[in-house]
Amino acid sequence: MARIGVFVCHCGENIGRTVDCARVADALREHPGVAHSVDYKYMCSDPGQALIKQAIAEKRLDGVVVAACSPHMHEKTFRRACAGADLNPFLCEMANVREHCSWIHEDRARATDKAIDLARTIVEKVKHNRPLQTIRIPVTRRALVIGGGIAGIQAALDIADGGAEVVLVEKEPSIGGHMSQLSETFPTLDCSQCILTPRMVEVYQHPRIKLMAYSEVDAVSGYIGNFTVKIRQKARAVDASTCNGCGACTKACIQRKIPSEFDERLGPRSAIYVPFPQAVPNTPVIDRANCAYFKAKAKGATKAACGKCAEACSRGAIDFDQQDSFVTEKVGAIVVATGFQLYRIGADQPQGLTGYGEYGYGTVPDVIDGLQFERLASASGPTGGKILRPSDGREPKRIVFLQCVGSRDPAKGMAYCSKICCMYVAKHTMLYRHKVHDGQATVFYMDIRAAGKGYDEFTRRAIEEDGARYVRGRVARLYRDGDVIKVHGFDTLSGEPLVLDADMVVLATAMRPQPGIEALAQKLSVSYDQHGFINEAHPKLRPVETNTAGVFVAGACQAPRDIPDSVAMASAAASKILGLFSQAELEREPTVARVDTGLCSGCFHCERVCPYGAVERREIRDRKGNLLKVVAEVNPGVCQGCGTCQATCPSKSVELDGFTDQQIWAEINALAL
Amino acid sequence: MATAAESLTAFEPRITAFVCNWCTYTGADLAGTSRLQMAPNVRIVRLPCTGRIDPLFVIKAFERGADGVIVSGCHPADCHYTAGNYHARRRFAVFRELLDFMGIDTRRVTFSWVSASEGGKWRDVVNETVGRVQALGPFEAYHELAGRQG
Amino acid sequence: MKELQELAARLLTDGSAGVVIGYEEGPRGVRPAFVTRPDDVGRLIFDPRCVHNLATYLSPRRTHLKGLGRPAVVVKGCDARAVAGLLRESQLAREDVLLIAVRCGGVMRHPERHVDLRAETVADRCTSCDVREPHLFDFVVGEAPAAPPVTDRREARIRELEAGSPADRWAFWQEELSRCVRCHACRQACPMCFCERCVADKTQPQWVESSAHPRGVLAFHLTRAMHQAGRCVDCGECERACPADIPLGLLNRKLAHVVAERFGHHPSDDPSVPAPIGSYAQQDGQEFIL
Amino acid sequence: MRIGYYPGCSLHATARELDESLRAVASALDLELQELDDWSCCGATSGHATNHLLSLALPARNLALAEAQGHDRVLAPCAACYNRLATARHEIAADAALAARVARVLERPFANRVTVANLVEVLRELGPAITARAGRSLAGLKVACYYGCLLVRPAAVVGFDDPEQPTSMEDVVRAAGATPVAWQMRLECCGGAFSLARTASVVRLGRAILDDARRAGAEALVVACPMCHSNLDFRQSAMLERGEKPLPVLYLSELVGLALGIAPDTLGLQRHFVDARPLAARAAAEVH
Repeated sequence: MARIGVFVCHCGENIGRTVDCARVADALREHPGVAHSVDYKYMCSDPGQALIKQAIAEKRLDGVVVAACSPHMHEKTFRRACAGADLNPFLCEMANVREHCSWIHEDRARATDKAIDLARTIVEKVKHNRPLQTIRIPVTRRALVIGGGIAGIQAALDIADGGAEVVLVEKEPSIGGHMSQLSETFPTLDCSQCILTPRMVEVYQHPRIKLMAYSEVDAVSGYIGNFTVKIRQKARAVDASTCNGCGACTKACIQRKIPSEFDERLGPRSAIYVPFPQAVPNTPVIDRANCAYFKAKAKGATKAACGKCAEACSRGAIDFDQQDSFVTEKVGAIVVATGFQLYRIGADQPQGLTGYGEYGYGTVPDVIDGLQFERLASASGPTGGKILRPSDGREPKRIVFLQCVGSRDPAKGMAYCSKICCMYVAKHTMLYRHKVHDGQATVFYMDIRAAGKGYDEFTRRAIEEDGARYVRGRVARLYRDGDVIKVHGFDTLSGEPLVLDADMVVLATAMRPQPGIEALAQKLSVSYDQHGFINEAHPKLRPVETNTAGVFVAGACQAPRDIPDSVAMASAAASKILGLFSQAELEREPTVARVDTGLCSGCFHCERVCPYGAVERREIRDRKGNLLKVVAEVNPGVCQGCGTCQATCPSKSVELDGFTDQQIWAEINALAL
Repeated sequence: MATAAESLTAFEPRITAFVCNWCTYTGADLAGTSRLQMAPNVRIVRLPCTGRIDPLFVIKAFERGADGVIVSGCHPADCHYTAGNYHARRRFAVFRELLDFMGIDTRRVTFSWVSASEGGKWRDVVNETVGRVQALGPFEAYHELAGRQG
Repeated sequence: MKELQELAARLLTDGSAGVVIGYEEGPRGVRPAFVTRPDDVGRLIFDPRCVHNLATYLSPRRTHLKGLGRPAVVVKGCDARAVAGLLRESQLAREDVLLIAVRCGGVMRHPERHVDLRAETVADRCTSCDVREPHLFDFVVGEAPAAPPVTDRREARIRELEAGSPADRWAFWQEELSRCVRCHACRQACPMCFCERCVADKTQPQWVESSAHPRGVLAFHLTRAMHQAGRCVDCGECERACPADIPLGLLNRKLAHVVAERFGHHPSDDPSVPAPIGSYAQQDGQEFIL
Repeated sequence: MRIGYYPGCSLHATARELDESLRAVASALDLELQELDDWSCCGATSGHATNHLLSLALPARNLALAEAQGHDRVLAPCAACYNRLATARHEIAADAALAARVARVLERPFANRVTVANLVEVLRELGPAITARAGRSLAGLKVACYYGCLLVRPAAVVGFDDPEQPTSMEDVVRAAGATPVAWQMRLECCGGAFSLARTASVVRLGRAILDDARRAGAEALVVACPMCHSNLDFRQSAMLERGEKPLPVLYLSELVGLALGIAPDTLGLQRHFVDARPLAARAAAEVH
């Protein structure tokens, strides 16, 4: 007869308010197989856990059921408590009477009945639990960082400094991400390049960091500690080993007027280019869509249409025939740090978003977005740091900034706040005032959200010292009138409609994850929200982990983040990984499948449905070596415990520990009592 | 014996829900933390993945007195195990047609995709299923067949 | 069937086959024949009364045939699909069997009652047969036969049931299944039912109750139909073997339609074509999922 | 194509030319307009300014009539009527309790099945038919499309065009062969019902609209709302300085009528305060 201990938690009054915990404990005390049943105010507290340990010892319990919160919250806590009392932790299960009962029902009687049912179900299940030992698998002490922005750089450096090898994959020709496009950074106005470039060089020179720029993750398989990642090294058409970055080819290129992505289409670049002077690696890449040689070749030209760059290269580094190549890396952990993109109105609009045509982005000249203003203000920018109008190059005397374009707008944009715009718009007004002393900045805002350390003081400074005029209200429309932009807005504090003449308008557009994030998330089998931001494991308690063990997240791919956030998250993810790598072997939940080779008839449906290829074939021979039959066998190291094989197996010859047929059958049966 | 009308209004259907641990179970947790109120008729059985949910579970649930069953898991492409929900989708497409062909009212079985961030959708699935099964009344046909005691 | 008999004799004499499994005239009609000596080949016949699916004798559960050496099996087009099923699910190695395919123009629904092939007497499956000319074989015997008579009996019955209400269908099946005594003849006759221990015999936990009680019967037939979805080759043996005349073929055909419409899968005699359950496609229908 | 037709009070009075031009255009494009039998007032501003239930019941009565007379769609050319009918249909569809109260008030069967369409929406659907039949009569005619405040808003109720960046009228104008100009005051208020109480404001607002249209090179203004038309056409004389050239204000249906070569008087152009017949003459000249 089982000797199971049931512990009903009040969770303060989270459960106690709508569930009569005492009555649940009493009801369970009568249940066959229950040797001990009590309720207590805070089971997860020390005294609560002590209750369990004490009861295990005194009552020789061989199973524990804690009726409290969700197993996602404290299953590990109570299993550790049981292990502390020498009871196999996998003989302990939780009944979710909080999230699935007390919090979602008001009727006390029916909530209590349901709690009793749920507890009874788990008691029946535990009767069929087997003592299991955690599975130990070797850990590959190498990490993969996807994305070479400040978050990816910081994570790579921290992990590498911690003694582990890192593979840093960056989609663009150079690392640096959006931070490298910024002029100065809030709240201290220190120059972005000055604080970023040293880190980029440190990455490039770090002995334990393998930098793969201009590369993308093609496929990911395996699981925590044992990922296999296939990476596509995109062809630059330049041999990185022989090129010394002299730049002669970029000067020789006949194509001069391609809009530079790095300069947000405000300045030109050549077909063979280095995105920006401080690029790391400093190897140029050929833009095949715009290169005369490749365009002609694409149309089937046999004779080389151009080759100026090759001629100009003294080291013969240009290699037109270079193809994409693939590299396979074995890593133990992955950091997703792919960063953000700005909501591009009217350009490549995600389906469903059609708002803000009235702000004239892309139709009314001199209406630009935040990153474009950064490029204007940046010394290495197209205008050498001078604030000039893209249309006629004149210096704007009046700039109007619009906050929350696409953010905080469930009807036409995204419902969330993009967090960084209040700060960088205040910064823009200060940079504008420092560069154009008689310029007047006007900012249309809803509320200023500057909650970081020194942030609010920063925005106050923009208003009080640098003369920015803040108007609380939205802009209805703006349009070109001669060479001035008429901005129709409203000042909710004075209650007056407002028509301003502006020489330039800067839209603080919403922050969105990088395009293609959904495809990457699916390769990593990581969940993401409806905007494409990666879902963290727990918003408060596990902010840099994801639900997929071994995959971590840092920076703006998880939610709108500024640089301090991104760096903090990167270091957090790095410390989690270093913690993972510090163990010689990785302990994994023993909920894996086992085949009963006596019953298996070798049809191998299980092999076909297993997403991890964990099913192997084993020959059963008699003593004389005659082949009796070939059966399936599960490799516990590879099996992730999804159980699809068990549901597919016609004869139910495979069992998934933790969710065996016997346990599920017991749970269904318990519901019938 | 309560009259049919009374028993209908007083009838509280018993619903068993087989849900996947990574999405719907967590979505139900989120419904909890968001205090979304819903009908207390549903009892959740946790499984690692919809790929693990076997038609035998649904049959046994009806045999043991359930009036309705919910099967729910991750949206396609979101499965923590990459493909469990695809196998489940095919398996249940066939199973549902078989149940219908053998005369079991498929309005008593709800299939849904509920992600970890869709607490509201889980509440709607629960309330909508309980309301639908309440209207259908107790699953007498199956329970008489099963000769359930009490 | 001179051609068949000569082939059998040749195979038995040159030792390439230890036994030729075919059909012979028995005391109460045609029955399977196991010829091991060349001079017994005269017993082998083939005509529309040869309804049995001899592929079932290749299932590993038939251990008593092992001693007879490599079998050469006479297979009609539909039977050959069962052989492909066994190959597909690794129950048989292709080199361990010789297939003597016979061109077939349709067989009887009740071989013991009728002699001539007419719309009323032809087996349901033969109308839609597209393998009169066999594809999977080592040898082919018999002349190209005329097309079998057309009957829409079974499909019409399925349409009729589908048109009815769930209550009608429930009543129909409860009535039919009330006669089931759980003898499992349908399971033993089916070439695709080759599990070492059937889930219906599993006791810990007992998913499917073993007594002839309606609850266990319904669970058994639901499970059997699910296991046959996309694997059944429509050889009709389960229905023919059932002492209670339960129209099991309706269940198998219904799920065959479902699998064909939803996943574009049709029974095939090509072992490399995977069964639909156990594979998936991105665009599988999910209109029934909220 | 058969469609229910709800003219509304202004199309039988101050905006008769909209009714006449619409009927002429409809018959030319074999769109069968079936005026609702026994239609009544839609309540307009006075309705929704006084009582919410009244403001829904009045248009709902007309929707119920349309339902009873077998229409599944009804055209309300006047922007205000359209707005009231569409809002009623939208609010009743969204709130079962409200639907019950309205049904009780109407004392007639009402299942809220009829959808409501406005002039621009229908003419845009007929665009290809218009282009097929339109000659070159409007080629080169530069026209400013004026939506006013109501025609495409509120987006949740109207929904057939972008409330901030509409393009539907421009589509119809292009289909008719004329050239829409890019200008800024397309959605600015024309003063609406203040025409009598605050005439000075209407003159100021109207003048800004006409100036911007003229600056954009427009030779005519196109509207789809009787209120806008009366403010910009009837009041235009008060908006002009001495000797300034007036800008004809056409209904969209009148413009399409000209494109289809329908005689100006059939379109009701003679009723305009700013004479629009020179435009018609120019259009006729283009044809020969």
